[in-house]
Parts: sequence; C-alpha cells; structure tokens
Amino acid sequence: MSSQPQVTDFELSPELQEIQAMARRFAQVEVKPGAAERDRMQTFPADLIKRAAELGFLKMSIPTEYGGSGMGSLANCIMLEEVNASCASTGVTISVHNSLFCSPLAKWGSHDQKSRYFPKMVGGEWLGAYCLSEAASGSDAAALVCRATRDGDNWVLNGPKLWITTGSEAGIYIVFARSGEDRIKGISAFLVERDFEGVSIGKKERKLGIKASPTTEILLENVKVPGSNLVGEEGRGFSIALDTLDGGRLGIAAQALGIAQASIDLIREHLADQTDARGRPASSQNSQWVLADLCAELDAYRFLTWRAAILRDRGESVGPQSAMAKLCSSRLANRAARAAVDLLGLSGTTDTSAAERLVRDARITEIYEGASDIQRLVVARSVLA
Amino acid sequence: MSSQPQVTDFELSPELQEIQAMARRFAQVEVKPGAAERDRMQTFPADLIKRAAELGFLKMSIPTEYGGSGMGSLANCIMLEEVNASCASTGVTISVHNSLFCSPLAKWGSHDQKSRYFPKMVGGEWLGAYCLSEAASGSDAAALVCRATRDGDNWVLNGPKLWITTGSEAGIYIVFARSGEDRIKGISAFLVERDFEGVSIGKKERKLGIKASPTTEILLENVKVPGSNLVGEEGRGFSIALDTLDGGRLGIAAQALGIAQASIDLIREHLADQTDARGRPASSQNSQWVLADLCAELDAYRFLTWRAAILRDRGESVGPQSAMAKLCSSRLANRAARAAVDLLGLSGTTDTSAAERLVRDARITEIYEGASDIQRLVVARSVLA
Amino acid sequence: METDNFQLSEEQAMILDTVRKFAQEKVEPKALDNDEHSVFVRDNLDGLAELGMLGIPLSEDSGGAEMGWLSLVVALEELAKVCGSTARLLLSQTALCGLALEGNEVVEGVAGGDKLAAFVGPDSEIKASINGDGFVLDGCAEHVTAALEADIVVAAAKTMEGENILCCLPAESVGRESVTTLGFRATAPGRIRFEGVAVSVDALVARGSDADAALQRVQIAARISAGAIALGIAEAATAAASRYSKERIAFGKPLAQQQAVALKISDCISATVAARHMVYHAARLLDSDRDASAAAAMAKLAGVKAAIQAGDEGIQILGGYGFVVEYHVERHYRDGMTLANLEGGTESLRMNVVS
Amino acid sequence: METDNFQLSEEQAMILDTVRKFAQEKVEPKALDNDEHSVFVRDNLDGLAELGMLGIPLSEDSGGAEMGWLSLVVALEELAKVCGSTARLLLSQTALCGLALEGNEVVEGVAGGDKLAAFVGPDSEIKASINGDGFVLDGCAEHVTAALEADIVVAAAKTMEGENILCCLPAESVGRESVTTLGFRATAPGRIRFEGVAVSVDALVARGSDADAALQRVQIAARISAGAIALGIAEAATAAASRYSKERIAFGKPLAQQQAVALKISDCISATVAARHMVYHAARLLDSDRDASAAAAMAKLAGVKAAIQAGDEGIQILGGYGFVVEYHVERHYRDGMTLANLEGGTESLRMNVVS
Repeated sequence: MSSQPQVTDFELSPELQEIQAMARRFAQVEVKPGAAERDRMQTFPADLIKRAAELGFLKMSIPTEYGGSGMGSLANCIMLEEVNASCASTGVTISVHNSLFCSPLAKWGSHDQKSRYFPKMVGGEWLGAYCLSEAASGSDAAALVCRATRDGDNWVLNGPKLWITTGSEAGIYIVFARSGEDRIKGISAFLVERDFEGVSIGKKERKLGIKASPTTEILLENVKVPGSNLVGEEGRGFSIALDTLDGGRLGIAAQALGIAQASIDLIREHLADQTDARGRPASSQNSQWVLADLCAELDAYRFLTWRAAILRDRGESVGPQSAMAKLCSSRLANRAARAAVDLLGLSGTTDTSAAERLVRDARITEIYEGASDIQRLVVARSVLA
Repeated sequence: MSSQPQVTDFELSPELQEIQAMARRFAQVEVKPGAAERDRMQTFPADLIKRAAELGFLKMSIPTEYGGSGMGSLANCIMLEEVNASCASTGVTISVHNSLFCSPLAKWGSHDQKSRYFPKMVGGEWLGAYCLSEAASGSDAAALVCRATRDGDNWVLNGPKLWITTGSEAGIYIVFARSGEDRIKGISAFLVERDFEGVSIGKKERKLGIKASPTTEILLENVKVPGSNLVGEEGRGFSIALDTLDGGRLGIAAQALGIAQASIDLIREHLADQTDARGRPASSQNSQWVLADLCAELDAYRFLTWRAAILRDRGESVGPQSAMAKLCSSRLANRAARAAVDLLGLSGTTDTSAAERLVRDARITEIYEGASDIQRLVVARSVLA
Repeated sequence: METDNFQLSEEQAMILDTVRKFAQEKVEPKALDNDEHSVFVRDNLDGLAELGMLGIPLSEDSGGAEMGWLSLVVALEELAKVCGSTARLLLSQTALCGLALEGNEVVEGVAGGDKLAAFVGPDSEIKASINGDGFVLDGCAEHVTAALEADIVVAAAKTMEGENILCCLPAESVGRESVTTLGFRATAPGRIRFEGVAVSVDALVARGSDADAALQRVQIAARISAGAIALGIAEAATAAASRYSKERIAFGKPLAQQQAVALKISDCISATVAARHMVYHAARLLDSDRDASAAAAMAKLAGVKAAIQAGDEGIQILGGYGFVVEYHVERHYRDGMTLANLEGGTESLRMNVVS
Repeated sequence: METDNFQLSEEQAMILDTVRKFAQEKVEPKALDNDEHSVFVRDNLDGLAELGMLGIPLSEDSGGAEMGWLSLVVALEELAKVCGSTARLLLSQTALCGLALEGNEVVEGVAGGDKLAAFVGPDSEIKASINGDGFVLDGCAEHVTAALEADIVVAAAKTMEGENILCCLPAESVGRESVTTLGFRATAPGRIRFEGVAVSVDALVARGSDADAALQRVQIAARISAGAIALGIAEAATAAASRYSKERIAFGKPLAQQQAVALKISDCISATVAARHMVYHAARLLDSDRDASAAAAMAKLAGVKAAIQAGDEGIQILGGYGFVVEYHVERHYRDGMTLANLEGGTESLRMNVVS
C-alpha cells in the first residue's frame, strides 16, 4: 500500500477507514464493557488479545511473506487509537507487540529469526515485549548495565530489566544488553524466549494506571542465548532501540489520542444532557469552551500523528515528527482526562464514570517510550541542527 | 483544481508548492525589509500591494471568468502565511481583499456586479473592505443598527461602521445594514463604492499592532446605493456576513501561522548562535523546550488550517473547522511571539529584533473576524449538536 | 519554605510540632498501605482525638479547643504531607460536621471523636419535602467521606420552596454503598442514598436563615481547610520530586542539575508558596471574624492548583518511579485531583471570586 | 481587593494616600499621551521629589526617608496603576541607582531628584579591563531606563578575572542612542554603549566583595520593586476589564454576565491577589533584614505573570477596544511584557528560586 496515498486531503484511504471501523466496533462492543473491572482487579485481557489476533491486529507489523499483513505504522495507529479509547491496558499490549517487537524484528531481524518467530506472533500465540530500561537507566537508556558475554557461538545474558510492559505475559523479548564497553556501540540486541533457562519474572509493579497491563521486572541470570538470536550486528543495539522507539512513540501517540477521544466523549455525553427549552446547549460556557479547545487540539494532533506514521511507512527517519506527535498527544490526553474529572463533578472522582480511570491511564503516556522532555530534546536538536 | 487532491499524505500539490515558493520569495525579499519602518511610521504598504497584485495575489479569490485565478481558500492560506511572516499589516490587507470582499462577491454577487467590479479588483486598482462591526456590535454582530432604507430603486444607507480594516485605502466596501426589523433577517448586504456621495472616512484608530494597516471608521450619511448593488437577496445579509467570516477566519488563521513561524524563526536564529565545542546546541534547556513545543504545535495547527480550507474549497460548510483553525493558530501566534520576546532578553523588548512588533501584531489575531470565545462557541455548538 | 516566615503564634507552632510528630510517627508508616487497600484510617482520627487535636477550631461549648482556623490549617497541612486521607477525615469531622452541628447537643461527641460523622453538603442537591412537622429527604450523594463507617450523617437539603434545612440522622437511616474513588481511598468513601428518609423535628439542626448561615460558615471553613490539605499535598509532592532529583543520576549528573527539572521544581515551589499565603490569609480573616468568602475560594483554588501541578510534575520527574505506588507521588496526584471536586468544584469557586 | 487587608502601617497608609492622590491628579491625565509620543515623565519624578516620595527606602544618611521597602512597594503599585513609565522611573532612580550609590557622596543628589541617574546592571555583561588604578569599560546595554536624559550613569561591570566593579560616570562619557521599546516608552529608554570608557578611581563606587554585596542588595530590592509595578499593572488591567464588562452590552446583557468573561476576570483577580501576597511578603522580609532572595524572585515572577495575564485577558475582554490606545489596557500589556525582561528574565528568576 505504500505507493498509494494513505491520506488524501486529510481523509483516510478506504482501506484505512475499513480498519478504523473494524477496530472501533471491536473496541466499543468487546473491549469497553469489562475495562473498569479489569482495571480494578488488575486482570490481563487475555481473551481480548486473542480476539484482536483473530481480527488481524497482532500481525499488522509482520511482513506478508511471514504471514503478516504488513500494514505499516499508519494502519497501526488508526487501530490503536480505537482500542485505547476503550481500554489503554489492552491498547498498550497490542502496541508493544506490534511496534516494539514485531516491527524491529521485521526491520532488523534475519530471515531465520523471522521464519522461526513470526509464525508464533501472527496469531498471538506468543506476545512480544521490549526490554531496554533498567533500574538506573530510564531516559538515559545508554547507561544500561545488563551484560551480554560471548560463550562460543552463544551469548550469556545477565542482569535485571525493569518496567517491562507485558513482562509476565510475553513469550519472547527483545533484550538490549551490553556486549562491549563503548557507551553506545557496546550495546547489542537479542531475542530471548521466555522459556530460555535463567529467564524469570521479577516484581510486578503496583501502578497508578494501565493496571490490567502487567509491568514487571525481567530477571536474566546466566541466560544462554544462541548466536543466531543476535538482532542485526553486534553493537547495533542502541540504534535499533532508538529507531524502534521512534515507531513505538507513534503507538503511544495513538494511545493518547484514544484516551483524549474517550475523555472528550465523556464530557460531550455529560453536557449533551443539559439543554434548554429550544434544545440548545444549557451547559456552562466554561464547560463548552473547555470542550471546544480539546476537540480542536485532538484533530490537530491526530494529523500530527498520521503525518509521522506516513513518513515512517515511507522508510524515512521520523525522530522529530514522531516526537512531536507523542509530545502533543500525550499532553492532550492528560488535559482531556483531567477536564473530564473536573467537569463531571463528584461523579468524576468515583468509578461511576470512566473519568477516574482515564485520568490514571493517561498519565503514563507522557512517561513511557521516552518522557516528554526527551521528545522535546529530539525536536529541539532537529530544529537547531 | 478542486477535483485534484490539494494535499496528499500531508504534502502540498506541486501547484501549491509553487505558490508557496513565490509568496515566500516575495515576502522575504520585498516585504520584510521595510516592515519595522512601516510599523513605526504607520505607513500603508501601497507599493507592496501593487507588487502583490502583479504576482496575482489579489485575484486568487476571483473566478477565472472575471479575470481572476479562482485558486480557492487553501492557495490563499498558503500565500497569506508567507506574507504575514514578514509583515502582518501587508498580510491582512490582502486577506481582507481576498477573503472578505472578493470571496463573498464571487459567491453571492450577481453577474452584473462581478462584471462591474472584479476588473478593478484583479490588479489591485481597487482594494475591497468589509463593513460589519459598529460601536455597539462587535461579537454580537446582529445587533448592528446602520440603516438601509428603500428609496425607489435605490437604497439609502445611514450610520457609522467601526474597525474597518483598509478602511481609508479601499475603493469599495461590502456593507451590512439593517433593511428590516428582524434581528437576523432584517440585515442586507450592499456594495458601496468609496466615491459614492456621503461616504467618508472617520477616525483612524491608534493601535497596539498592525499599525501599517489603517483601521478606520467608515461614515455613511445618506449614501444612495443603486438597487443593483444589493448582494444576494434582501434579508440575506447576516448569513452572507457569517459565511464570509468562516472563510475570512482561515485567512486570519494563516496570518497567525505566519506570525508564529516568524517568531519561531527568530528564536531559532537566536539559539543557533549558541553552540558548544562539538557544534551541539548550548542554549538553555528551557529555551530549547519552548522552541520544541512551539514547532510541534505550529505543524499541527497548519494542518488544521489546511483541512478547513480544503473543505471550504469543496463547497462544504466549515464553521467549526474554520473556528478550530483560527482558535488554535491565533493562540499559538501570541504564545510564540511572547516566547520570542522572553527568550531574546533585553533585545526582545526593543526594536533591535522583530519580536516586539510580532508580539503586538499577534494580539489582533485572537480578536478580529470573531474573537476566540466566538470560535469556541461555534465549535462547542457543533460538537453538542 | 519554612513556615516560620509565616508568623505563626506560639500556640500554632505548638500544634504544628505535635501534629508533625504524630504524622511522621503514626500516620506516615501506614499511609501507603492504607491507601492501596482502602483501609479506613479511624485509628489516626482516634490518635488525634487523644492529642486533643480533633476539635481545634470548634468552640469550647461544643467540646472544641477554640484555637482558631489557622491552627486547624497548620494541622491539616502537616497531616496531608504524609496522608491525604487522614487530613480529609479530620476536615470532614471538624470543618464540615463539627462546625455544622455547633450549638447542637450532638456536637460534643463529634468534636471529641466518639461519634464519627459524615457530611452531605448542598452540592449533592438533596431534596426535602415537608412531612408534618418534619421532612422527607430524597436524592443521592455521590462521594461522601467516611460514609461507610459513620455513626451519624449530617445532611443539607432544600425544599421545593428553596428553604435550606440541615439535619442530623443516624447512619442506619440512609442507604450507603461503597464506591471506588480516585483519591482519599482510606476515608471509607461511599455513596449515600436518601430514599424517602424521614427527618423528625428532633433530627432537625437548623432551617431557613439559620441553616443558610450555618451552611455558609461551613462552606468557607471547609474551603480554607481543603486549601490547607492541598497545600500539604503540594509540599509533599514537591519535596519528593526535589529529593529524587538530587539522588537520581542520569546522563552523568544528578537530575537536579538538568535545568528542565530544576525549573519544574521551581514552579512547584512558587505555586506552593503562593497557595500558602492565600490559605493562611483566608484563615486569618476567618479567625478575626472578617468576610473570608472570596479569600476562601481563592485559597482553595490556589491550593488545588499547586497540589495538582506538584503531583503531576512530581510524577514526571520521577518517571517510571512516579507511576508506581511506592514513591507516594501518584497518591498525592490522585488526592489533589479528587480534592478539586470536593467542597465546590473549580468552576463554581472561580465564579465565587467575582460574585 | 482592598489593600487594608494587608495590614499596612499608618505610615504606609499615609504614603499610599499621598501617592494615590498624586497619581490620579497629576500622572494619570497625561499617561496615555506620554506613552504614545514617548514624552519623558521627568515632571512626575520632580513631583514625587517635592512630596518627599523619591528616596522612600533609602537611608537618612543618603538623603532618603528610611521608610522601608514596603513603603516603596505601595508607592510603585499606585503609580503603576496609572502610568508604568513613572513607576519604572521611580524604581530606576531609587531601587537601582539610589541603592547602588548608598554610602557614596553622589547619592543625595539622586535621592533628592536633582541628579537623574541611569542604571546599567550585570545583565548587560559590560567588560572591565584594568587601566592603571582605574578601569576601561566596553560593551553595550540594550535597554536602559532614562538613558537619554540621565545626568549620571551607574554601571556594573566585570573584569576578565571575574571581579565585579560598580562605578558612577558622567552621562557624557558614554554613548547613548534612542531605541523604540515595547513598553515603558515614557522613560526615555536608550541603548548605552561603552567603547573604551575610562573609569577613574574617583568614579569607582565599589569593587570586589563590596560591589558583589551592593549588586546583590540592588538585585533583591529591584526585583521586589518590579513585582510591585507588575502588581499595579495587573490591578489596573483587571479593573479596566471589570469596568468595561459591566458597561458593555452584548447579546442583550452586560458582558460581565457571560460566564466566560466572569471567569477570565476571576482568574486575573486570583493571580493579582497571589502576587500581592508574594510582593508584600518579600518586602517585609527585606525590611526586617531577613534573606529575601528567593522571595524576591518569586514576587517578581508572580507579579509579572499576573500583569501579563491581566493585560492579555483585559485586551480580550475589551475586544477591538482593547487593541486601541484609548482604553489603556494595551499599554498595560506592553509594560507588563517589558518588565518581564528587566531586572532578570523569567528563566533566570525561576532558577533563582531553587538555587
């Protein structure tokens, strides 16, 4: 589809509209009803992930030659926005699988790796996860210390990884570890199966939001990884990690757009009940003005996200464009959710409405896959280059 | 051009890129150098307007059958952003001529009216102006009291109009006057030549910004207007006025984008001088972060503006889309210009830099052709409809 | 950010010391766990009662200590630094229920902590209909502090004719349901349903202009008190962010040396200091019997703004650590946002400033 | 928004009355014209001198009234309500030049108003090189109050070795150029060029740690004073918007009854009240010889924020009328933004709060 325009005069192509409609139906009918309960009980949405796989949502970043649909970033964003509008925990699970695992494997992996692993990913038999962060390396990702030591044809990995989304539910991880001393060029990427000896799930985080998505430590103790599981060349890990995040950020931007849309929908429904005798809005100017501002920005940042996704689908480098999309969308998601809490009054602070969950889920979008200050840094460097 | 896409995958068509390049050259080479001086001396940019006419910028909203190029809203926005980045006074003069005069005449005027007047407008012999506001009717436009009384085949107009952009420099005005009692349906639109007896230029405003664009009162005292100069039907004036503003707002959104871009350029140049030994930015994080935020939003609101212009070019009603574009872009223009003043330090508050002019010019974009609260009302009504 | 710049009296300084010690020794250790598992902080209220810190601003006739509202502000601020729920419960028991009941015989039990009370304010728009000498109440209050554990419910309601009434009911007479709340989870929050609840003449605390006056007093005092809680939350979140930024090393130096981080903390400090001025000023107006209505609205607005800003920026500075419960900032953020909607939402308070 | 809630002393209340009367009777009538045509407001400074209001905070030894900084704050606030330029000129003459010259024989002329002085602060980064016993200065100060009309120039400069010096030069010895400024247009603002300007030992006011201390004193006092001007601007713009909103009819009712308008005014009032607390508090710290450094930074930040917000929203509420000179608000907006960059820009002040 890369040769056909995806967005013409700001409208999605018919193919993308179809994906959007399908994702919206799935999200509203199947994902939304249990979202509050899953959040409260911290239940992983295993059944929904299976359904998502049936709908083809887990194979969108997998090339057609390996059984995927190779739909690309924009299709992924369109789908993710819809799912996230109903449940951010379900959304991030799909986003990580597609953007942070399948996407780099498709781009940097060997034919052998793809042939071995993609068949398990296409239908969701295995979910993928991404292991970059450590206790002492968050925004400063290159400070990671997890070691990869050569042992004949194999590598031996050692050291805990932190903040791993889908950590306890994934079948396979892309792990970034230090194979050499150079801060940047000493990092390599490895495919590590959950069932490799020495892999274990550490502490599960107790979090503010996305509580149905397990965030865990992944402990690697003398994990023997075959040399054939090195992704790309030795020492390319950091550039693979960053390039992957450029794409992942689009998934998070889409998540933020979905949360913003859901918050706006809540406000709209709340205000729609308040009409005067002539059927005109009788809600306060304040609430109408807030709604108007949010709607305008949502449209604007959706375009920003689509633009970056299209560039990425063309194979162009999208560091700053992707950063802009995540920066703006994630801020909006938080503003919109806080506005929903605010405007819904006492109901906004209890689970009578979805606002209190949206405001908790929104908060992570400004943090993970590169905090907002990192996005600003990326944009500023590019503008000043 | 309406059948061809104007923007494909967020890129302008080659034709529009050409207009953009031509406008940018004109703006940077011819418009920019004298802008500070014109502002200080409050000099109308008569020569530049002639040059703009030569480049075809004054006939873009005039249909080809009357000698225009009928380029439409998006082309107009593209051109206006560039001109406004150099001089908002020049920009608004062109915007009013195109969007608030030629555009409604093309849409609502009779063949006779177009045949009589467009030939004078095509080359800028006459500039057009738009007379809606009065002392007691700003945002509440329907409260206007200027009277139009029938006198045989003619109409007689009486009453002062206020805040008329290009007031003293225009050759012709579209005047909204009360021809009947009904608050809305009692308003009609008339073409009033500057040289009609009884038309005179009242007080010239002393303003915060756009000082090279004369804002004046237009006094109408027993002005006899031929019946053939009624635009559209009697009583349609208010809907013509509002529809025209939907388009005009896109011109102001483009103006705001231009001011924002110019402010960002100033900041970028200021920070570009500050590099470390390795050539990397050495400016403060604060200034880089501010720059990044502004750049991201500028891209986003430019898309918002283009989207609305495309819809308008298709003949669709664009009330809310146009309101969103003006609301966001005008707020950004002010934020960007204030940031420029702030980050340029002591130079930001003197005419050593353009920042102090940009911050004064930016302020009007949130006010004219519908203040921001009116834009919010339009968006909220549409979302809650 | 020392409070001694703010000219506290010796008595107030004593209260500050006492409550701070209690807060740090008794309240803080269990705060995280109480919030996470919605454990009601009754023991903290009892502890405050033992210290004589429960009826601080209430009159001596009511069993209070008559030490003024600024004294309560200082106490709430200290408690909120470690546990918003405990502060919230103290506010409810004192500034809402205790104050509303002043002059009523029940008040001593409330001021002393023997009777736990829950307050249903005018925000909930409970309807009262005349029923003989008494009334019947209908309606639903969505988020009531201590609803599930209270012995008595103090409720405001309005008749069709617009008359306000204030009554005190046994908790068994109303419907009570558990709700999950965004913040203040350790306050036993609940929904209270009034479905034809009869109010006898005995249960009536005030009506007409007496009820108006009582509700007005409660509104002002509760807003100032809420401002104080917000202030404590803002300080705690700012302090947590500041501490973390000095310890955490990234890109070869402490986070605090990143200008972007330092500026966020700076802005939180400014907002917090502004809020403290507003809250203390409003409390002093009230303590000197001057009109504190607009000042109280501004105090709560400034406090809540600072609390949400500090919670939000605190989470951002801590990054992943800000998003997990162990670092407390996410709790401060939730409590701050929740507080914004209690005792008058932001929109209505902003209108109060100009009316 | 009465200042009497802010516990002024009798002396301060007297200053307030005197300056308010002068401001309304003498300053206000010409304020618009002075700004529009860049007429230097020397006559206002002379008028203040006659009233004994020029050297308010300066020591008696310096020819001042030794009435404290809060007294100056009150005076500046009143003047800024009607004419930012006059307030700005008073600040320059007193809090910058007068204070910098304390202990120097020239100061009496400055405190009494006989000698008009202009101040070039450390912001301008003037370079000093050693030249025998004295120095030679090079550099350019971009925006200096009273530059074009001053008799003397008080300048800070720094040597290659990092030593600060403070000197007092005859105005003829420096290059002076007119600049058009965004705000404070009636202060005879100018650019001052130092191109090898010789500073003799006699012209040296202080050097080394003495200069550091003097500049530190000036910085703190000037920031508090700037905060006071910002406060006056904020109040004036808010008052103008409020007045207009009550008079202007749109959609069949006064603008003030549109909630969106009322909320804008409400937010301006809150910001202004917060700023007043911060400014008065900082002045009181300074008057009681306590460290006012962070408080001064916060005071200026809060003041400028309120001034720009009120100017901006004021223009928005007035609409077209806000954009023209006759309604004054556009001037308040320009003065407020200009003030933000004088006596330390926003970024550096925010850093000062945490350092």
